[in-house]
Amino acid sequence: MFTPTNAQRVLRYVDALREGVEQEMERDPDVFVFGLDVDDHKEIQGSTHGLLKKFGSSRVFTTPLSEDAMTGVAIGAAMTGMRPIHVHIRNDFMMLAMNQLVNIAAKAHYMYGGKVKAPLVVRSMIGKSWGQGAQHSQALYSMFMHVPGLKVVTPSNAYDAKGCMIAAIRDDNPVIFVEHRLLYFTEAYVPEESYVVEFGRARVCAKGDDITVVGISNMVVESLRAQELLAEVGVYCEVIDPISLSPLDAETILASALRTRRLLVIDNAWTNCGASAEILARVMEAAGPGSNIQAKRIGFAPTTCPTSPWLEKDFYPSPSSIAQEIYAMVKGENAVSWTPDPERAKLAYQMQFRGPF
Amino acid sequence: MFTPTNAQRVLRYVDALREGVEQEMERDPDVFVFGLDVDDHKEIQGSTHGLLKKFGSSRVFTTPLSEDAMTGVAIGAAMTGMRPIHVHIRNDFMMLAMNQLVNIAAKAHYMYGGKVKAPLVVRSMIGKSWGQGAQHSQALYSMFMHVPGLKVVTPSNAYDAKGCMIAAIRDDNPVIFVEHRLLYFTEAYVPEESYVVEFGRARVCAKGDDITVVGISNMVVESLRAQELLAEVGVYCEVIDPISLSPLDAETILASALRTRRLLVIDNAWTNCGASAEILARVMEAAGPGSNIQAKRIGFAPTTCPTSPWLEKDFYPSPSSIAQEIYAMVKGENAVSWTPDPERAKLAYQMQFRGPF
Amino acid sequence: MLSHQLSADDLLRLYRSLQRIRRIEEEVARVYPSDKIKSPVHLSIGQEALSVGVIDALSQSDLVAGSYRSHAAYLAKGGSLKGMIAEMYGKATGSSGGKGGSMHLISPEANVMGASAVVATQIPNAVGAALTQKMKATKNVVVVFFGDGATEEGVFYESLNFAALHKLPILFVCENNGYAIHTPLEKRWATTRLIERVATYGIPAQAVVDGDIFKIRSLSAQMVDAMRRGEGPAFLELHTYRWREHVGPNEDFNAGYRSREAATPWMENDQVKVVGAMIDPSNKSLIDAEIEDEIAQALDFAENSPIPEPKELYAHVYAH
Amino acid sequence: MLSHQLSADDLLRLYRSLQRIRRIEEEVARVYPSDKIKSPVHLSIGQEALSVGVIDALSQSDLVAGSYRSHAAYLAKGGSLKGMIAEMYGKATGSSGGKGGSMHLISPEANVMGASAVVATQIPNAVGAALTQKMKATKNVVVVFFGDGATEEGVFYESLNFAALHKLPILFVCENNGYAIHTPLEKRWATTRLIERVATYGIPAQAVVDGDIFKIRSLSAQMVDAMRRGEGPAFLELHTYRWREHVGPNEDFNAGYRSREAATPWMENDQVKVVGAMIDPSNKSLIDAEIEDEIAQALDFAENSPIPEPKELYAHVYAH
Ligand SMILES: Cc1ncc(C[n+]2csc(CCOP(=O)(O)OP(=O)(O)O)c2C)c(N)n1
Ligand SMILES: Cc1ncc(C[n+]2csc(CCOP(=O)(O)OP(=O)(O)O)c2C)c(N)n1
Ligand SMILES: [Mg+2]
Ligand SMILES: [Mg+2]
Repeated sequence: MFTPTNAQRVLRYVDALREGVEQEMERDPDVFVFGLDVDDHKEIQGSTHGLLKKFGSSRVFTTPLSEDAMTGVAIGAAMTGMRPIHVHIRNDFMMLAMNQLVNIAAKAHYMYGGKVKAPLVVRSMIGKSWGQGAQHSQALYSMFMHVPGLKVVTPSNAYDAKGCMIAAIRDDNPVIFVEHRLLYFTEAYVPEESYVVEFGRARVCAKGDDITVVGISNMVVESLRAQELLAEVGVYCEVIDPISLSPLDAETILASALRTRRLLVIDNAWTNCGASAEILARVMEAAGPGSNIQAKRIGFAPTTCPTSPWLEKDFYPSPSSIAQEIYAMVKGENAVSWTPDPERAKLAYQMQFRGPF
Repeated sequence: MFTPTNAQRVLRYVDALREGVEQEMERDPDVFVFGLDVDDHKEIQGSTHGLLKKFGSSRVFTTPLSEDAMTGVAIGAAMTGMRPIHVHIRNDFMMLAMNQLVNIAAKAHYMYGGKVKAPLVVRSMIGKSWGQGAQHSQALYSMFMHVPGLKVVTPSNAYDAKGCMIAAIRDDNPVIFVEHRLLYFTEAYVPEESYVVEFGRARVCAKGDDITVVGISNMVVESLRAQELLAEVGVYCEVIDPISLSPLDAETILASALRTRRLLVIDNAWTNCGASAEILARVMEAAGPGSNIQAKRIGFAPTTCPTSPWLEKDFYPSPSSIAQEIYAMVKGENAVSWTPDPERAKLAYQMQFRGPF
Repeated sequence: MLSHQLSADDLLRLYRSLQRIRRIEEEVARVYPSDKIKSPVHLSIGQEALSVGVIDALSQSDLVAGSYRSHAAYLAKGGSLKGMIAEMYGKATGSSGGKGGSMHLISPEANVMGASAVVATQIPNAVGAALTQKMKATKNVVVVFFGDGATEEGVFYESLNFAALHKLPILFVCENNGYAIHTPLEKRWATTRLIERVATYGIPAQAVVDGDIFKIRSLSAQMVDAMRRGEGPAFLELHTYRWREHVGPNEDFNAGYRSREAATPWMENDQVKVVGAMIDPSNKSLIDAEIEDEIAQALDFAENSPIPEPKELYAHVYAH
Repeated sequence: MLSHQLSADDLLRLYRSLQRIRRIEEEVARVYPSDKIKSPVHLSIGQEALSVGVIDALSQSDLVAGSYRSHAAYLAKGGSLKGMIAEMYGKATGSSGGKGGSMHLISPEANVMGASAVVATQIPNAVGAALTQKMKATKNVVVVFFGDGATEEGVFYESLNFAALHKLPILFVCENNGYAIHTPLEKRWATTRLIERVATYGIPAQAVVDGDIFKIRSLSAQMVDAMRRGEGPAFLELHTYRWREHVGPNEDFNAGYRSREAATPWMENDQVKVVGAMIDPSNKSLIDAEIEDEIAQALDFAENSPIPEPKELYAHVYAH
């Protein structure tokens, strides 16, 4: 995980999110937080903790179950001078907000010739495991990447969670802010002062010459574990976190892939027309013929997400499946296959997690 | 355009659509057509012409403006034994149907362990020109390609329009059927008898060795015009129409690209996470390093669609821009650039078209 | 019919269904900490009388749709208990082969058309099923269960309008337990004039505010009869109270968003006990014993059922 | 205030606004066949009195939102005529620089917050603007115009509930012209009990069925006053009739879906004429002349305005 030299405080992703919002709400009275259950005692897994107490119910409030209208309300408020943060407990529920996000939020600035802005942050959580299943586990951000006018960010660690949140709130455009639920309790060094993580600049999380591995959202964590295990058997991965998917820093990925000649993109989403497809396409276009890059994608299985854990385990990429894929790409298909120690391939953040929801 | 030997009758795309639906409604009493204005005198540009008269208002009826519920109704009817065809006058309005399509239609068969089916056809039209602008010109089918459980088809000619419609109606899965409005009055040989165009099999519309050009929906027509113009200057294009985008016949495209070493995908949509990204990614993964394929995408400009014709003309690919791109790819960037005769680059279907809508 | 109009058999049937559902969910809650259940559980403990009362007015061929909180409706309509428990255990023998979990119970045999975890989505699907009944001229009706929160989703109003416009045979049943997760009505509803609002669609709409299963049953029977006569949709707002936490096996009166005091009157008016007290004790203990036995067998069945084959992950993405 | 309570100046102001909008749209229809207008046009000819009557009750700092059929609202609120015509011509001087067309008129100066071509989308956006007014404690109100078809979209009910729940200063105005494109209410509404339904949210709801601009104006004024006092949202259902085709410059009484006879009473009750007859003829001809002159200038302006620079295609995708 990224460690800025001047920051010595360790914070959980969920607290970093909260702190970013809190600091912006202090700085700017136009910022407010609303959405289903942002003000109840569960506090969106703690990510809105204390905001109600500090800023009151006029700036932190729940809503009826009306995602379409609430999204429209957020956009209308944004167009008239506010900076709303609209929260969804699951990314899946944003399908109810598509019309307002795609047909209004993404287009208002353009179709009104620049006369209005829609500075809006839409937070949503990606669920995983414990029977989340078909309708509570999706990561549909590539749909938003498809539409000009929207920005999409998927921070993978506490440092970026805070910095991206502050950047998103200050951004004059609609920002789709996607948080993986399992990242909430991962920790990183997080400065206490306010700072922004700029969109459109990928981070190289680990250096290596054998292969370029792009991880998205929680897949950065899983790729880094794979990278550690592979280093022990002499396979060196360059692990890149795009941080923001729209804008996307394809240059950093391209430069690395041109050097390693191998590119593996790991997404916590379906690959078909996904972020991983876009990354491969950009690299292929820019690298040109003769660049000899071997490229591959791993993501959700091309199925609906099943609830049974015995089926679900094969639905998701894991440090083991990632490591094995990388090993095969680097050593060649007909190299003797290798499997990492299953115990060491387990991730704490996965093991901690237990139901019901 | 494709010409089956046994078919001598020329039909317009719009009439072929209608005929496909009519023949299936005759064959299967469970098929019905509903959606806003399917039964008015404009008859969805004529694509529902005569159906009301022939099958009556119990099988052909308009609805309230309630896309979300009407989609849910179609799904519920499909799950209980009907075969609904739900019609949207614009693809843009399907953003209101996303929740039902993504969270229910795509998943019902899987999350119920195969116990139910949702045989549903969702028709929608892509608008273009005459001030359609931001909210009436989108082609958002890649969003549906992203989700397992949905099928997506974009027929480019009258023959496929009928054959795909019949296949879609008979398909036991939800099929997103996307029609470009400007194709409605293009003509092709269409057999009178019932036939299906199988999904997942691309068609090579023109053979050539210099470059593989994949056109989607109306971009097949525009690519074929570019191909004609280029042939006159000695550049030979292989033009491929995927017909269905999900399932996608990547093999046919791959085989051609491996031969021509050049791949240009032209979509009537945004490229970011679009069908064109998926096609490049599939080819890159499958071709492997050393395949030396030069690849590129052309689609909508990465902007919202403007209404002013002077801006709109640069928003869309055109036979000229396609031809010039192909010429540059084949002859190399530093070849003397070439522009086709603007008059001959004009397409009849574009010129015929005039407002208001 | 109200209680005095019911036969002894009617009462036995109602008691069996109520007690069975109550005990099944209590057992689910008891087993939950063992992590054998691989799925969130949204218990309907305290709300059973709604599903039982309404569904008792239906015939086997009528359809029912519900939500993640529809274990009661699934069981009342005749959905397999073994299939339900096995589904929660993630086993191959589950109602969805382990692919749906507790939130998506389905039973084609019992005409339970499914359950959705995205609030209100089942409402238009049920209306679509009612459209099928009209188009195929069956005499069946469809009942859709949803919570008070679901009435805030626009699709609910779109569905009412369409169902009324086409006079579809569907009974809308709002299980109003006063909360959406932890948020009370006051924070979500501008007013409580729901049945008045529904009535403006020309839909007969009634409320039962005390959870009385006999009122629920007789109102449902009247409405279902009218629907079978082609008079179109009807609506019931049934007040109730959720005794356990929104999701999970425990009580949560200490969470601070609601008090045990508020729950007490509902617990004292427990319809399982009320109906239990109306039947012959010896019959009652017989039924109770049968239920315990059935539950034990179902838990056993789930426990000993095989896990799904890995290849099952890839099955059923598309129908063939 | 009804007509007799209005001053001569009031009447002059109303007439000018009505006549101006009528003549502008007639000119738009006249010019249309020349293809100078590069955009579909949804004329409000016959419906002007609704926008004029409601907006006359507003002050400059109040906000208005509308749809593709809101030329009247845009003009009545003070949106630039030159900007509107130039926008239709696709010129760089248009209200959106040629990027929006006739369906997306906007005027920050006049507090016209925009117009949407996706039915009903402007409703929650306007509610959001009303939320801003409450949060910033301005005394402004927001008015949102939409058609009868928009009331079928679920987002309309979601918006009513939220606005009422938070007592937001917004006036919902339904321009009920009886048709959605060519489809009459009978095929879309289960009943016509709209204001009764809206009232169940605790929202004062009234209808004006005869298009009388004075009734519209006085009801609006009362409702706006109440809103400024913090009493929350209000609703108006204003019956009217579309004289031209749904989209485009022509009449379409020969299309078969409606008859000229049905339109006749509305045309005979033309509010432009009604109000015109109430003012001094010499003032009237003065106003008429000024309007013709302004329109001629606006057409000239649009005609002679530059087309957008090619690079404009790429501007304003993101705000900086
Ligand atoms: C569209 C949608 N929004 C939000 C959620 C998250 N959520 C799950 S249950 C629930 C509360 C629903 O309350 P209600 O309809 O009253 O049903 P109850 O749980 O009380 O039976 C919410 C908000 C969801 N599942 N779907
Ligand atoms: C969500 C959506 N569905 C469908 C359409 C197509 N459409 C454009 S205008 C219209 C009719 C709207 O009728 P109404 O709201 O009464 O407004 P009017 O045109 O009569 O003023 C329809 C269905 C659309 N623009 N948006
Ligand atoms: Mg509830
Ligand atoms: Mg209308």
